[in-house]
Amino acid sequence: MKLHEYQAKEIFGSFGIPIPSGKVATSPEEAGSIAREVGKKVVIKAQVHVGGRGKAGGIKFADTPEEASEVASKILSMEIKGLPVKKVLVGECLDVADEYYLGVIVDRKSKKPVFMVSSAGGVDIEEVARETPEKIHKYQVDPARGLMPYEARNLAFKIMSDGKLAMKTAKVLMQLYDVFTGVDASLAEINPFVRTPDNDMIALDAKITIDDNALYRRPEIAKMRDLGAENPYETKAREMGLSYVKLDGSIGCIVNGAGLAMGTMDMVKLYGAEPANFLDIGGSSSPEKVMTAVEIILSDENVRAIFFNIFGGITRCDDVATGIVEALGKMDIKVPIVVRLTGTNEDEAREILKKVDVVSVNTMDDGVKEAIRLSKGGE
Amino acid sequence: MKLHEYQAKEIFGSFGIPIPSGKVATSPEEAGSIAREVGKKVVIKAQVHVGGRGKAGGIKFADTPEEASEVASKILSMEIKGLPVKKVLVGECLDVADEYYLGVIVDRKSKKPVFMVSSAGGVDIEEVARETPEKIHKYQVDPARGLMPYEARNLAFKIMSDGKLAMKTAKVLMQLYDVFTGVDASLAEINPFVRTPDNDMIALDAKITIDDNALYRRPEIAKMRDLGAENPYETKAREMGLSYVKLDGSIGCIVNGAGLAMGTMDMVKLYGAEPANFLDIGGSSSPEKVMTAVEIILSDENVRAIFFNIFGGITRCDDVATGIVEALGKMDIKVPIVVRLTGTNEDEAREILKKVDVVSVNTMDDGVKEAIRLSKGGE
Amino acid sequence: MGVLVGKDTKVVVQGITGRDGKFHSLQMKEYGTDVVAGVTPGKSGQDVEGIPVFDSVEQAVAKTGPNTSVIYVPSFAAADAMYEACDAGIRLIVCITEGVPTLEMVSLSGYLKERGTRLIGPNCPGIITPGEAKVGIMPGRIHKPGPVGVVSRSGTLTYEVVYQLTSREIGQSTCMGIGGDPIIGTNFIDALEAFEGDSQTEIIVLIGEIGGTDEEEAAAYVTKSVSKPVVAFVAGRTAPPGKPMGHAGAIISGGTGTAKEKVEAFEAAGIPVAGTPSEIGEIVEKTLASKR
Amino acid sequence: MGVLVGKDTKVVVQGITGRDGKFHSLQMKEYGTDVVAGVTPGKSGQDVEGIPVFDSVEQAVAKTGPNTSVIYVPSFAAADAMYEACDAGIRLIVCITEGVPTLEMVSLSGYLKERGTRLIGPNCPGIITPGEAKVGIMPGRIHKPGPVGVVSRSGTLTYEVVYQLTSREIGQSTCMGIGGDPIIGTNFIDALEAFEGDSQTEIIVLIGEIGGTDEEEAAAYVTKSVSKPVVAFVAGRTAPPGKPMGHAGAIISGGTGTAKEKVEAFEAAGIPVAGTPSEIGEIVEKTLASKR
Repeated sequence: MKLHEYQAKEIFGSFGIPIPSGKVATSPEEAGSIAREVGKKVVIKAQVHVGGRGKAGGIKFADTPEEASEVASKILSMEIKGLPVKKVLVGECLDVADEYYLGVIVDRKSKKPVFMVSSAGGVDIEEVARETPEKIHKYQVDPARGLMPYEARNLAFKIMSDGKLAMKTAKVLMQLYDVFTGVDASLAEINPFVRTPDNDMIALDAKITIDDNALYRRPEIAKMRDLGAENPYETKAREMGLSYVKLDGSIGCIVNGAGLAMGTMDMVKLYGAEPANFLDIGGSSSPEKVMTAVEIILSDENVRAIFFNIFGGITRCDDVATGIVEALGKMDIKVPIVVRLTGTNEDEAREILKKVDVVSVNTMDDGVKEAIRLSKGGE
Repeated sequence: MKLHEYQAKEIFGSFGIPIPSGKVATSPEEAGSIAREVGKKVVIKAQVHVGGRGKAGGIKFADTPEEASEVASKILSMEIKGLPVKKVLVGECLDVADEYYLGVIVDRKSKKPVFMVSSAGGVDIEEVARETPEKIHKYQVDPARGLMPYEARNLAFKIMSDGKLAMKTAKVLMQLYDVFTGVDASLAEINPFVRTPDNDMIALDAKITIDDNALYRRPEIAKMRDLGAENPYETKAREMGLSYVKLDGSIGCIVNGAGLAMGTMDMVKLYGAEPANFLDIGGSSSPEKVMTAVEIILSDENVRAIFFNIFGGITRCDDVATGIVEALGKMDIKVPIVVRLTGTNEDEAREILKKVDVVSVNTMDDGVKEAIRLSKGGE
Repeated sequence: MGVLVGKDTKVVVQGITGRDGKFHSLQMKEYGTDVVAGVTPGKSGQDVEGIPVFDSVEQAVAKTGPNTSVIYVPSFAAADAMYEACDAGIRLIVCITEGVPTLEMVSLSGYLKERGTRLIGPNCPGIITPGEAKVGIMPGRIHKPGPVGVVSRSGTLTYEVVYQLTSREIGQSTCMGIGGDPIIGTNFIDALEAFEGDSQTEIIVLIGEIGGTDEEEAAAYVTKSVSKPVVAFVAGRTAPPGKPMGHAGAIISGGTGTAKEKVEAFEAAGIPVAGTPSEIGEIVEKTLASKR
Repeated sequence: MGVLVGKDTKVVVQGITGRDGKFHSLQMKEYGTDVVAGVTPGKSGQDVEGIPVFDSVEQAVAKTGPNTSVIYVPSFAAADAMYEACDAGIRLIVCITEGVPTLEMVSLSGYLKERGTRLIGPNCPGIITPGEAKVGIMPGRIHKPGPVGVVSRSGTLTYEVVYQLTSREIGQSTCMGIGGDPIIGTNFIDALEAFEGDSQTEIIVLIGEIGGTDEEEAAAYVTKSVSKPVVAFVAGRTAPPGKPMGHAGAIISGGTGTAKEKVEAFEAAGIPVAGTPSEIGEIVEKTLASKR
């Protein structure tokens, strides 16, 4: 789960990391009054879960509270990469002398938390990694011990030589690691981490991604999920224990298992159409889950056909068939349905499906081809 | 630093360990009103830092608030092993079906936290250890990992067979370990940990000793020190960075270094007298520290002579000599002073001491003998 | 023969009295796996259709001598269960449970490694050596003994591939689901190493997906250290960046972890990459035929 | 020769720019110890009367090759300094700092042990091989090279004993203060083992005090594994129970850790126990004379 900048900064602040003063606003008036509180030039930043908001015009400055209101009004009416801006962060505008990058991630390869620090902050760190990798210093943390102060100091000295600044930076690195483990992050990043002309070291931006698996033990973080920023059907799917990602194609796919779901999407593409979604109904799929899955798929107006691809292991094919029958009974479904059911209780499932108007196929390949054919009117 | 039962129970409660309801009282009236709040039979327990308070009459029961007041009044006027009782814990009186022992200490030998659990609770655990050691189960904790739930369960199963009770006990063991590391304890103990007839598992008593070295990072615990329960001169010594323990003899000893201080005390005893105290003035001893040390020693009316035994390493003998001269100048000292100064700047020290009326000796043996002789009037 | 599990495997089931644990214990037993014990704290003395239940793995080991553990406990208890198995001397742990917090896996991984304990998973279907032992949740009947070693990050996609292999009368030495989480105990390289050393395995099928760089590292490892033919598949060519595809580990982030990169890495290592799951069967059949 | 430190010792001083660190660095150097570097983070480039200062032990090791660290940093920073020295490859650490939280020592002890790093202290005067190297805060001039190995839990009491030995013209091979805390890196047994293996050491003086059971274990170890004569002293015969005597570790609790128990253990092991510090000199002198 990604957090917004303002949420990440709240967390940073609560762990002692220096952040600019400021608050989040949902209206121009609120933005103006926050600017008044700040009492100096402010920066107004769109709070959306996409990169490149600066280039898209989502970050602007304002000298007065009135200007802050105006600017906020403009940003709050924007869409950035398809996402409407519903919140802006209004914060004190700082003079910047130097920009650094500080980040910590879970590294899949070493299976450890890995710090990355760079004196090339303020720009896309992946670009730095590609073009001037020597400017990024990586450091693996022993998770049993955590980051030791001496390790934080040594890291800081890699990107700056002034002793006092390095000590301040080392302290922030310790705090950043505390954030990382304290909220179960998979990424915690400060970019840029800036030095002001007064030699204060401040987190000018903040990014935290939370490990979804750990949300159950971080209820205060789980509450931060911005339901307004996601597709409502993705929310509904999550609540039902389904995993759903909307895409732009026309073939709705309902599959059990993430790998098979991706494999099905890929096959749709390979056979010349586009998948409308990723949808994994998971292992123990009750008829209710299947109902919800159909409902979610049908919410997408682009869908021209639905393909069920089920390999019954734990999932019982007859449960899925029952769900399909119920869905057809209760909903007014206008698109053709192609069903491939293999595995546990597949014979019972076939019997159940005889009652309704769906196309049964034996293989995944046949199913995809048939769904595409029917989506085009059946020629 | 030892905590009182009521303080340890507050900490236990804040970590989720079930404790009986109750509060601490400093007056009979307060005790009565707590008993009224509790609303049933109460137990009233003296809060003093000594063992065996039960046998000494420091634990009594009361059926009514009025009786609670009366009983509290009696206990609050007691002295237990020389310590006046200034506080009582008034707590709900529980029916007890079984008594267990749960404790965790820092084990010097394995250099690890070690749990000890026993089904023989409610009695002196050291007695159990001596007489029926097979009833105590010990378990070393890997400090890098902490106590795992499965380890807590296995420990609980060692002392009880009922699954549900063992699960409850395992949870308390986890919480007890959290207390232990969370307050930097060197000992955290529940004795007895009781089962009620309703199968609740409750910490009926609570004992926590804090690692003094860690108090700097546990300010909320450091505040719990009961200054009223210790000798005011021990408090003063601690505040000045001296280490002082009052004893019952007549020879005051002022020494640098704990080992040498003990060695000096032992020698006093060996030569037929009794030391009045342990007093370590530490390494870098300023004249002010020496002044304070003399003042503390003189507060003890039993002192008949003072012996300074200083081996100057870091400690400079001339600093100590200056302190002695200042003390003699400012205080009306009626007891003889014997001084042995060896090591760093001993010649300068000897020169300084020529001005005042003290007996200088060359060895520790001579000094002790001379101090004893003078303490008896010099025959 | 196969790898890691076989006729000598003796299984203890952690979480045996739960719904999934019970169902799959019986399924494993029915398949012929030697399920010697189950563990559910507080329920010792019971049995699950003849399988004795203990309070702890330590007890189960002392009384029944298992060498392998399979874990079906809830996610909050999974790390503890793995530590428990490891500390009781179990040297192969298969963790079916999904949703284990990543930082718990981070701490656990180093611990298990230091003690020489192999973990498969978490969030995986388990491992099966057809005809010998099944330790996990895969449908046993779609498997058949044979020469193909299968290793995969996903569950049902593996079933699909195995099903197609078996339909073509091509059996498997061992099929291993290594799990879809970012931090897993056994990765592709570990599996490749095991299959390379297994005399029954003649060809290896590697089923990857988007996210991370495990496939790229596997490709490099094959070039260097694997003499047997390898066939690959990568799921997620159509996945959008920034969205986890069901698995926490299946996510394209920061422009890396794409299917394209992985396919290119395999091709650069001379490993044929199937376009669809059904194509895997074809390639394996041809490769085996050309070898014989 | 002596043990642990000697002519080959190259010292890095952690906390060299502090008051104590600076003073004792110069004292060590004056004694003839090869102090090659100091560390104070943020102060690299400076020097302390010719001793170069670095930001980290890692840097100091790379530039000056020390093999021993001595630590004078404040108590809150001491554990970190020890981890730093260990991780930088230092295999002998002498921690003078007192007041290190016990649970930090608990975690650290296992870490150092796994990595084969020996720690002396914390809360100790350090170690000296007279005439060769002094790593710590003891007054150098009271020592003299010779045949007696001295190991002690306390500082000034050791000086007293050494002073008396030297006054009798009896020199020391190495004198080691192991510290007065409950958890220490090197205990009596470790020291006895080192002295037993040292050709210069002919007799060992062991200075114990109340608290814990280190003396009892040392006595048992002497019976089993030490061929050289040992003389013991135990401070604290008059100490009351329940009160730490200056050292956190010097406390009689739960009826154990008393001087009486320790003296009895030594006597049972045939180890003479001196009644006063001055008696130690006498016993050592007689024992050496009878050997020659």
